[in-house]
Amino acid sequence: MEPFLFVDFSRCIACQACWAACRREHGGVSRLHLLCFQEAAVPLACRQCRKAPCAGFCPEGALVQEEGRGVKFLEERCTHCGLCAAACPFGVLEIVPGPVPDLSRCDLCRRRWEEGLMPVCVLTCPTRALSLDAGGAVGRRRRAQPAAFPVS
Amino acid sequence: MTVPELHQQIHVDPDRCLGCFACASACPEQRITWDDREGNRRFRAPAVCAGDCTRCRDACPADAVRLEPMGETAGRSWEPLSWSLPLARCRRCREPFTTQKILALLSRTLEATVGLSAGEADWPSCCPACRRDLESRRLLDAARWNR
Amino acid sequence: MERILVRWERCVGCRSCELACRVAHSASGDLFSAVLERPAPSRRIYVEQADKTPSPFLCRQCEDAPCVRSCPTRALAHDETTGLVAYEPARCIGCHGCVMACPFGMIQPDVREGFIAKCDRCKGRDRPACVEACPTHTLVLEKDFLDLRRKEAVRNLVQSGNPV
Amino acid sequence: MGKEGRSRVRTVCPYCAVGCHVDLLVEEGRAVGLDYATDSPVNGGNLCAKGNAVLDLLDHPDRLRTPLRRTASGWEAVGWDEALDWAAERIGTIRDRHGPDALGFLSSAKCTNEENYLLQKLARLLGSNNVDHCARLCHASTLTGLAPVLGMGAATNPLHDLAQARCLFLVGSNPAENHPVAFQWVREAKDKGAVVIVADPRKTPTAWIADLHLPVRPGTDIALLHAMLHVILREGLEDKAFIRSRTTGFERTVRAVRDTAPEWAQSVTGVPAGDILRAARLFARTRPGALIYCMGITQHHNGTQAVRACANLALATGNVGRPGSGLIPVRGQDNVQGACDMGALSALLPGYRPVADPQARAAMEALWGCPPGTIPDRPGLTVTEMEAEAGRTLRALVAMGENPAVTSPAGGRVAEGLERLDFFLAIDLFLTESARSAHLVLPAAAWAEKSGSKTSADRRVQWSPRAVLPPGDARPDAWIITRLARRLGLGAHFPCESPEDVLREINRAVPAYGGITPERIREAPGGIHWPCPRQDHPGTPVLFEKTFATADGRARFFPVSFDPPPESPDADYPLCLTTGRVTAHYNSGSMTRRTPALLELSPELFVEVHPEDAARLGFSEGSRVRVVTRRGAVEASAYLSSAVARGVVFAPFHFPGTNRLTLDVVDPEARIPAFKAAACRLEPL
Repeated sequence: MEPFLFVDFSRCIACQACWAACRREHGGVSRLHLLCFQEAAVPLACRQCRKAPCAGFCPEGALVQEEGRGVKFLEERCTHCGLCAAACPFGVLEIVPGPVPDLSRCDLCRRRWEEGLMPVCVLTCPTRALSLDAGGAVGRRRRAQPAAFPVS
Repeated sequence: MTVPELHQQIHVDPDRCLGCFACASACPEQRITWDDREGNRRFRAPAVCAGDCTRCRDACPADAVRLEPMGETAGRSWEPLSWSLPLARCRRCREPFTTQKILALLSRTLEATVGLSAGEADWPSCCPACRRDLESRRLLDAARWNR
Repeated sequence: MERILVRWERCVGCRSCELACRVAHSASGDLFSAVLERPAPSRRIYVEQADKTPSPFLCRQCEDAPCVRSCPTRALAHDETTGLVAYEPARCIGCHGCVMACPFGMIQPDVREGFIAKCDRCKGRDRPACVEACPTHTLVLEKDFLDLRRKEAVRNLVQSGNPV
Repeated sequence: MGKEGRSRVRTVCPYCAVGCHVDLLVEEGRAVGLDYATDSPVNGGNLCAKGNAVLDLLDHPDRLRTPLRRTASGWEAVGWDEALDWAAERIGTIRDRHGPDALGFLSSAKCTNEENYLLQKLARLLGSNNVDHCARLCHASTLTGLAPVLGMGAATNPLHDLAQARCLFLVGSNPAENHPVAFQWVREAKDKGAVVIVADPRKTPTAWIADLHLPVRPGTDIALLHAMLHVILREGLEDKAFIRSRTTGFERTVRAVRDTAPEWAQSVTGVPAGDILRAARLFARTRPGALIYCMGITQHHNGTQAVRACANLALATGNVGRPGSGLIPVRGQDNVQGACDMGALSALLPGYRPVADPQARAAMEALWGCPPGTIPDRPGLTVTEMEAEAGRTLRALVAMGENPAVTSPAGGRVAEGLERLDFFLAIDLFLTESARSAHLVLPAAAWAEKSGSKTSADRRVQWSPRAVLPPGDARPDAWIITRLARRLGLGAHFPCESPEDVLREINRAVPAYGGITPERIREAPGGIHWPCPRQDHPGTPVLFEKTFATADGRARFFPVSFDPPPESPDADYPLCLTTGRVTAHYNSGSMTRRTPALLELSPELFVEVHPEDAARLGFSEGSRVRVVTRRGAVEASAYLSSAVARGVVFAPFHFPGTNRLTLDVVDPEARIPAFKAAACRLEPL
């Protein structure tokens, strides 16, 4: 199954743990945005689109879909032109300004992943609002939740 | 005896330039600069550059940079290059966020790749912050069922 | 086009509908070849349990559909002729927004046609595979559902000794 | 173990009382990273925003690295010997001149059990019961409220037990923001179909998932609880068998709620009578049900009474002593339960034995090897009383990890009091707002820089081992207290300073900790729940399953009466100010306001105001306003939100200033200040 960060908005309690974890893991810049509203909050991060507009718009082919691992960023190809940020439909791919602008985008903690570890936001989230398991337990939980189940 | 320095003259075709900042990011001496002001993205670059570095040209996605080797500059003074492109404003917050050209290119790309015609979706003409806001509101709308 | 409705109380959890759905959405279209296909054919109907009560779940073809609202490229949209929520793979960027948006967990990531698997009410079939396969008539078409419910109500009244 | 030379040490998070495990990655005595303790039975690896930022506390540039003495020209770094000699000399002199009651000791819920035990022991061996800590400011009313009711003032069930509840009633409690990791069990219960009822003046993230939100006016919780009990009794929904077999005093309580109908409560609390009715029926019919309360109940002028009103409701519905039920005060600080257990309280010795009890005193004196009569028989001064007496009868104060200038009500007066002391010794990680008034500041080791046991909100005693070296010359508090005691001539009574040895002494001093030996607790992956009286005892996650800890083994109903808050909004001060926490910060903020990530989330003092109130007063989102009460005024940014009820202003207490506004009226029994309700007005700037 293609991995992506599944966000179950109804479970988010705006505790900011994912944001703080992401910021810590990635040198002081969180790649995940937490948008807080009066009665809800939404964590947003790269969705690892399968036909990603950012990848399609990158003139250098620096962003590619890697089978089973989400969108991979090939840093050596990047010219820091910023077109990918213009293409992202969700505004979650950003150019961090600086002498050499940097690309800030959730890569599902690829470095950890290579060691067999889950992304930090998934591990830290107390309410399981974040997971990588869209196909399995999350879908099952949603289908079986009382609101969806008119019996009983 | 001093060895004459190699120089190259920089030509930029403003019609080809998209207004991205690949050349500025690429220049190892950060001599190409840009800023967004008064509705335009304004670029500045030296007309002449010493050495044989071609990074700005190589980085340009639109082939807008041309480098022409030349001999000594013979002490002539060269006016720096400057060119500008109109910015696009976010349709929600009215803040400029990228150039109109980049947005037009994006629109054509989306049409070609997913058949999304101009105006069919609201996000392409919004800035990244508004795209996040729009997206989170779209999703919350769905989540209200779950509470 | 009629929706598929569910008479929850009749489900025995046999999962015939899941199997029929997989076969209907396989390349070959028959059970014996379908089980060998790779990637495995996807299902779009799910039998789940809450408090030991099984029930099938499938796309409700919502009028005010969260998945449609969440789609940034209009790959999911209401079909003007059928009124159902239709999926157009060519327009899909695979952003999984609909997967997250569906309150009932009826859209799942997939790799066969486009990037998601969602009930298409068996395009081109008069009676959807799950409805045909259901041995207890838990799954019925919208028109039949209303007829059956009315008849049940009358029968219940009669049996309770309170005829109208 | 991962990389070469890198070890992984499991520590207990230094922030709230959930007691989460945090794995530190350590190289050469320095923490180089943090990882999630996914196999932990406590938190399963989850951390909140603060937990994710703990590493910033170690090696923080602001950390105190050497003892500092205040001189006319500023701070002067001194060596440990000189600092301790001077401290001992000053404390000794003041004691000789003014008597032991001129000494005060502020212990800390941020320190380990061993350190709290040692500090209260030092105070008492010096002949003073003036030892207290910040539990006085958060859950003192839980102790006074529940002790006569249940025989014990602690959470009856473990936090993870909440997931088993069929109904959760959260009153004055906001775990989603204050204890996010504990909220997972609320969420889990809800996933299984539990009913969630939240009573809070604000629609907090906890209330987002509530089936029923009761926006109660600050300070009127007793009226709400009484009305619910009234409905339950009127409709016969109480658990009659439980009341008959396991409680006493029910009749008087029945009389107390005879006239507290929901219609009356509506006029007092502002909650619609129909919602009160629904809440009462839901809570009584859906069992087991857990009642979770926090500082929204305790921090009132009648906090003790409010706690008993909660207890009455839980007892009447039979929701005590069963899994998935219970009365659950969620403690704020990582070791506030333990600091109380250790007797860092002015009226109680270790194990909650009153100082007035001669047998209890004798037992301690025998254990400590000091002459009979050393421990005074009268309760000492509480935190608020010490602050009031500072510079008057109280001449010297030792504050270990406390920041009263920010945390105490009417804070301006407290800061003045600290300045008047003859000798003020602060032991802390940072030069806090309070420590700036000190004569001597001693640098302490932070949580991962020392070993020790801590007791989380649900009585779970856990061992947190030393993982890294302290910065500079900082030392564990236990080391500091022991050295100070030796210089005060008490060396014979302080034979040991290793946390393990001190815990062995605690095993003998506190019966509930009798079987919680260092050897056992170090090996127990999820700690041990007290009471655990013997080595072979498994610990007690759920209290009172068979009998209550009272003399007759039965729980006691206490009739409670409602009285309105001492300060109600009036013409001059038309709004009600209530205080609380935000998710990014922690208590006085001396730790979190020094953490860049958390400061980025919440950079400054703000007040949350209902948009209609703001419109009437003529200011908008982000405006600067002055918040004025009868005690003082502060400036803050306004944040408009309809999550807060009309007429209510919410301010977080993590920033210096908020507590200059709060009321210094205290609950008569618990001596806890009424932080949660004060009359205020807003002036746009």
